[in-house]
Amino acid sequence: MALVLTEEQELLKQTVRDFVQEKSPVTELRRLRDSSDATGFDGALWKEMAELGWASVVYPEDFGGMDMGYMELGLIFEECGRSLVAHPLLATVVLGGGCVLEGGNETQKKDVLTAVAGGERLLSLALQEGAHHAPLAVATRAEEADGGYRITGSKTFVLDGHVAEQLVVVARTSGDPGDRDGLTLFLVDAGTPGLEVTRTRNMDGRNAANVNLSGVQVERSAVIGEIGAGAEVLEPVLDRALAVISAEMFGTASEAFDRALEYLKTREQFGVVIGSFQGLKHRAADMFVELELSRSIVFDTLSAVDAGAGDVPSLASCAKARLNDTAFQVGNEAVQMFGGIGVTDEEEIGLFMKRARVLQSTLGNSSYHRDRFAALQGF
Amino acid sequence: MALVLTEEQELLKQTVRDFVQEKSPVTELRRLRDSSDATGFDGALWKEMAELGWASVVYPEDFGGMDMGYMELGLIFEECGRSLVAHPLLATVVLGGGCVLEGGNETQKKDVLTAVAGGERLLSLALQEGAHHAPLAVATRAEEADGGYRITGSKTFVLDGHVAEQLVVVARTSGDPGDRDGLTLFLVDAGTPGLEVTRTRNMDGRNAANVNLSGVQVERSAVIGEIGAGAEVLEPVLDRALAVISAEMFGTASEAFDRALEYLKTREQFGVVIGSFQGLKHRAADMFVELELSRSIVFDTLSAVDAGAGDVPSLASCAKARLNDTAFQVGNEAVQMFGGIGVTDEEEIGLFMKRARVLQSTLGNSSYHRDRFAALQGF
Amino acid sequence: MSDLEAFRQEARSWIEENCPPAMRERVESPDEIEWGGRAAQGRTDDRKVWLDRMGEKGWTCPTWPKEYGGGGLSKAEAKVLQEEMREAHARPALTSFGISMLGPALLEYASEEQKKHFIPQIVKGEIFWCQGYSEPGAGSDLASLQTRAEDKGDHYLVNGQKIWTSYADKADWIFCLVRTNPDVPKHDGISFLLFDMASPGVTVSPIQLISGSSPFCQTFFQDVEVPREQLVGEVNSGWTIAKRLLQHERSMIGGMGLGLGGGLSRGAPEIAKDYCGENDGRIADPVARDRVSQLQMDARCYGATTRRAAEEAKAGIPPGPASSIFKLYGTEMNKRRHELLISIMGTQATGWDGEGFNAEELGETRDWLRSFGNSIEGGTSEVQLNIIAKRVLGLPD
Amino acid sequence: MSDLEAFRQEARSWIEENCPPAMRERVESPDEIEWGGRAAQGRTDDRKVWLDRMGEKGWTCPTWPKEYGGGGLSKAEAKVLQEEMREAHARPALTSFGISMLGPALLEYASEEQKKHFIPQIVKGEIFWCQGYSEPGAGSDLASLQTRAEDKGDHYLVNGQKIWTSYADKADWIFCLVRTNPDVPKHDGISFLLFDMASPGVTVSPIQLISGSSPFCQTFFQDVEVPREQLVGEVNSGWTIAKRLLQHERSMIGGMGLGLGGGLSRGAPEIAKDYCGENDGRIADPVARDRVSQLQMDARCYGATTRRAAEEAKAGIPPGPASSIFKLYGTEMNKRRHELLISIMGTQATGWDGEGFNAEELGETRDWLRSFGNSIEGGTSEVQLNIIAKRVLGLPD
Repeated sequence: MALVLTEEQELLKQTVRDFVQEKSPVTELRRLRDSSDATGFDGALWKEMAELGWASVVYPEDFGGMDMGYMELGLIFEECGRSLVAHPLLATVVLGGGCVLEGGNETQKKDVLTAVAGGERLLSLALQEGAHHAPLAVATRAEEADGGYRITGSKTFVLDGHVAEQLVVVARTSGDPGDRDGLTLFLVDAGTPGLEVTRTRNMDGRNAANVNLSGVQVERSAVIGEIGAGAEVLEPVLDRALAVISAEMFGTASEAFDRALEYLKTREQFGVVIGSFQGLKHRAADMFVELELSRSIVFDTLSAVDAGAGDVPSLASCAKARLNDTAFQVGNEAVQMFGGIGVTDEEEIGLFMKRARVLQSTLGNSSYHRDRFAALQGF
Repeated sequence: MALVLTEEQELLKQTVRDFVQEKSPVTELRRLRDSSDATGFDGALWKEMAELGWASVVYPEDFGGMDMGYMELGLIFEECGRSLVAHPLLATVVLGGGCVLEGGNETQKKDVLTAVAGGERLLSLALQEGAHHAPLAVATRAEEADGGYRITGSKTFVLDGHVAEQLVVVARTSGDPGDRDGLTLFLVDAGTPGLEVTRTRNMDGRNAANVNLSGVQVERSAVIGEIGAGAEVLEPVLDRALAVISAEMFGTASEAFDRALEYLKTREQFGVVIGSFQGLKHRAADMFVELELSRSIVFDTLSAVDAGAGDVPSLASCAKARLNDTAFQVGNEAVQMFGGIGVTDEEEIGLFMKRARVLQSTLGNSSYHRDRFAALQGF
Repeated sequence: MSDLEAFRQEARSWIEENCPPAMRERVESPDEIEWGGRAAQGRTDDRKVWLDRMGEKGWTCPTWPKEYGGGGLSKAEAKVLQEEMREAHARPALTSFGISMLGPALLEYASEEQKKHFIPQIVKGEIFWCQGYSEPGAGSDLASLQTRAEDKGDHYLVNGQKIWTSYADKADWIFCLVRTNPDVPKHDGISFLLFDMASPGVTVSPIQLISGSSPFCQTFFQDVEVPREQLVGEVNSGWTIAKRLLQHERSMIGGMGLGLGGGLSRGAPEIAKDYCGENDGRIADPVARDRVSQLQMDARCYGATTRRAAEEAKAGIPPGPASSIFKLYGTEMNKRRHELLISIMGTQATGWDGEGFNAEELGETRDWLRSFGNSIEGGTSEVQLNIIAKRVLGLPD
Repeated sequence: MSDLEAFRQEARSWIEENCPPAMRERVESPDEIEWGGRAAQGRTDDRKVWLDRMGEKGWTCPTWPKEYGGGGLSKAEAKVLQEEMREAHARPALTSFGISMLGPALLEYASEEQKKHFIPQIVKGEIFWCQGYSEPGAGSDLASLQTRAEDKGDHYLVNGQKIWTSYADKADWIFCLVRTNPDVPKHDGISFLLFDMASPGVTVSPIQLISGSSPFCQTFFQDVEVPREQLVGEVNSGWTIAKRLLQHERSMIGGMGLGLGGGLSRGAPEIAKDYCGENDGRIADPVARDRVSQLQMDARCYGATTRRAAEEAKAGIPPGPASSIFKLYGTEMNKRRHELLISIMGTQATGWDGEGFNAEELGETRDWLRSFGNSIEGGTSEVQLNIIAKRVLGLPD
């Protein structure tokens, strides 16, 4: 598996970076946040991204996709992470669309993926139920009724759920919370009676939703994949999401580090630049090393996904745990190195730290992934 | 509870320090180790210590004791820790003798404590069975037989067990490993048939033993305290042992820190003393703060023992966990600050680090004590 | 009956008679704190009565000399008064930087005339004081401040900019460090001025923090005229006064490590049981339990250390730079505590405002973000490490 | 058939014919490693045969020029040879600092005459070389070395002392940094000398470590006469050669992070199951499991980084001071790994020797103690942090 970018990938990365820096510098996120934007991202920008093919990098050509790899998608996430771009790539393309891509039938794929690829539909995944990511702890129930299913339960932290036109809802058709068997995925339209969506505003200026399902009736055709075998579809989708989230966190942490480093080189105290103090130098060097290790595991995971390697689950947990920890360290240190100005809202470094912190809790904290990694490795 | 020494305590501390520095500098430990001394400590020195009353500081006057407190005993442990003095205070006075003091009848106390106070008998506690301290996980069985008890099982890490003339053996008279009920303490003479003692040599130059009991027959009068209620006796004894071990670890870590600090002030590299490098300065300051917190919790615990306070168990676990962590940090950092010479056997700093490491594993590592603390605090 | 016992009786009856019932209820929000001052913001009748009575008696500043309006009490009497106040659940009549910071400095360094003028105002809460120390360019190197005060004979002309001025938008007067001589080593050209925030040329702009709005402000001075008699101490010797005040500030911020700064009324164990599940009365997740336990133990050790420092002080052992230890460990522990809480509360601690999060969750997110400042304000952790290395450990520069 | 394929066939048959069966068995103890040299310590007949045959062919140093006795192979051929050796389970015929360190330096810096003389000896394993760099007073500040070499016309007179000289008690010759000019900046007065350890005035004393006996020695030089023609490169320009060699050493030590340095054949998960209990196939103690998992993950990330560095090198991306990253992280991770293992093994990992502990336990205690040196030897972790801060991050001194 390649850990070095090909020429094409380098070119793509540069293109993405140029686009992002021009169209969506960090001030854009601030604008969306301060204006309490109803969508939470720039719809026009999203159209442009989709036109560039970003919404369909990993989708097959048959459905309007570019049929490229997760390495390429990861580069897009990394560069967007550097600029804190608000976009629906994760919720729509990787999570919601990912479930259809992995488990959907031809009709579903044609309908959903083609629309997503064109930037014409927003999706999300309604999975989590408590305060923590725990994909098997689903209590939401779907019971057979009127030739279809009736779903009841409530979901939290549904990313971009407030604007999603369709939700992939994970519900239990058999078994108990904690069982791997018995999960089923349903494609539910936002307008369906009994579905109540409450927007939640996060500290990183991004959005999620709480979703309440009180007897939401769906047809048999809304099922993605096999009844009761939802985990088969869900798990690879989550692993890919972990890979691209890790790429985004790497971008965010790298940029925060670069900015702190620049500050160390320019800010003067006691007559010298503060980067000449060995106490800070050693901490900067330590962060650099952690970031180098982070880069390696992100590349390794993305390229393992593309190669269809068997240890993708282990790698995905490894990448997420590592990036959780590195992003925390870098965010914390960067704010401290900026000193007083670092804790003001005016200075952008705090926005990086906040975004990284929300991503730490997204799809599993380090403790969750260490436990999962251990289980996968047989200990 | 007092966290500042009284004048009498300051005086005692100074007396102990003077005695230890004169009679047992660190070279003494090295001599005992390199000569593979059969006892593992200096018998003549132990006699002198006993004459000074150190063997009976906490024992009542009735049994030849000084009837002082654990704060005073802790000061002796701290000062001995500074000089890495090999002595049987822990095994004989606090653990073995402590069980008799806490749970013994008048006959047992008169016999055992008087002999210990005079420096005329060595004891130990045979409790641990696996690689870790787990006081309730006793599988050794004692069954009623011939009007007394017959004990079968095996024990590890019996401190100074190779020279102990009597062992307090913890065996199970009912229940299963893990149960708090059903433990019974027996006073067993070293020469008893079926008792096999194997000396084990530790990396700190100190000694313990593995003890095998194959049908060791003891009389009913060998029981300390109530049948099946051994935990009642054992737990306060272990808490007091934790308090004095923490005091010893504080002494050892403090001395290691003082030596590292002195090295930072004298060793030159790149034309300046290495203590002028901010990277090392900040680490030294950090260690100092951790040691200050350590000193506070050690004093707090010792004085809580003397005051008979209800939260002694929590404090004892808190002190041991804190000293485990601080001693590890200081030992590690001190060796690193000494550089190449620090990893040679010739330089004494390594002896401090080794002693601290063995004590970390003695009577529970940090993880054990964090769990115990949480349980005691109701979480 | 001893004199002290007599005083206790007197204090008890006086509080009983003079403290309005509303002033014996728990303070529920920061808005209910009485900061004194001309604007009298949010001052209810009961607050005014209580402030006036306490101020009149000098018990807002119990140990200050009677000649300047203080209570003139001995330390022992002041302790008794404090005990009786607590017993009666009486609120503090006045909270102010005048009492905690400026007043002691004036008593030590000001002229007789200045004391006569300013101290009674502080005692009575007539003036809301703010502190003008930090500057944007100075940071940890506080003494490199650039705000200039030119000697114009009968007045100083002040130009420059301060930052982190708490409550500058509400304060009446400022005590301010200014540079009166730029041609000498930085510590030797600083003076200590007092002036009215209503003076022409003073403007104030509140600072938004990563945790949201804050009492901090940026304060700008453009040709502000300050009468010469408002200089405290000798000209160019203001650094001596500043150092004394800084030590005090450090201990205050360090104290937050024990939870004084947090908004949560529940401890980490209870929160962990809620958010990570409970099993036989214990936190269900053993890794989270381990971390909570470590934190609780650290807090115990820290608490024992503050008690030890107090006992040592009582025993006459000189404190040394102990304030740096408390500032350093207290604030770093506070940061660790909030980070652990955030991590335990998972995605419920990612909210900023609006629906989907309860008050405890939103509060904790903000408290966590606010805690980032703790290791910066009042001297960064790095500065504290330098102080300990140099002054306690004797390591060379 | 390609040339490379032809070479593969040739190598395979040659190994098949020439490698004695005993030389295809696993190396079980360090004593079985062939270091070459005059003393031929522990050299069995099979080891001699294998060394002689490989040396004759130049395949102990496959890519070195044929004219100096090397194999003269291209990099591609050398890779093929390595693959075939591995395929045949053939042991390395020779391990030596001559091959890994001195030889490349000689090829780059030595005179034609020196190359003709010394390189063939290295290839054939005739001389056991040791390295004389570190000195007791120098430590991290290697260039401040004090060992003097006075120019006496036809020879240098060497006086001084070296430390950490691996295998000095077994070696035949030493390559040594000496000070030839004390009156210039320290880096500009150093020269690179080669001399016989049997020279009069050389004495050696082995060093006992905290982990027990070691290959390290202290080496003393008293009026040792070194012929002028044994100077490599220009006089006073030995630092250039030294720097090149140091980079190499760092990568070697960093590699130990992946477990190459450890004596344990079982991984941390298996050991944890043994010593902390097993539950449904998992480590029973969840806190220990969490820590083991973190360590295993760190090792993965480190492994991915070494692979990435190799790929980048292949892609022609310049490595930069990558060796410092590996040295730093690899050794620190190795220390953490051993500390975790020790902690998992509890009191069974407190033993020094004798009864009561099995070989794995005693070995792990020693390995843990040995690991303390990893972050010191070959440039301390602090020096690596300085290098990264300066050369990679561009932070000023």
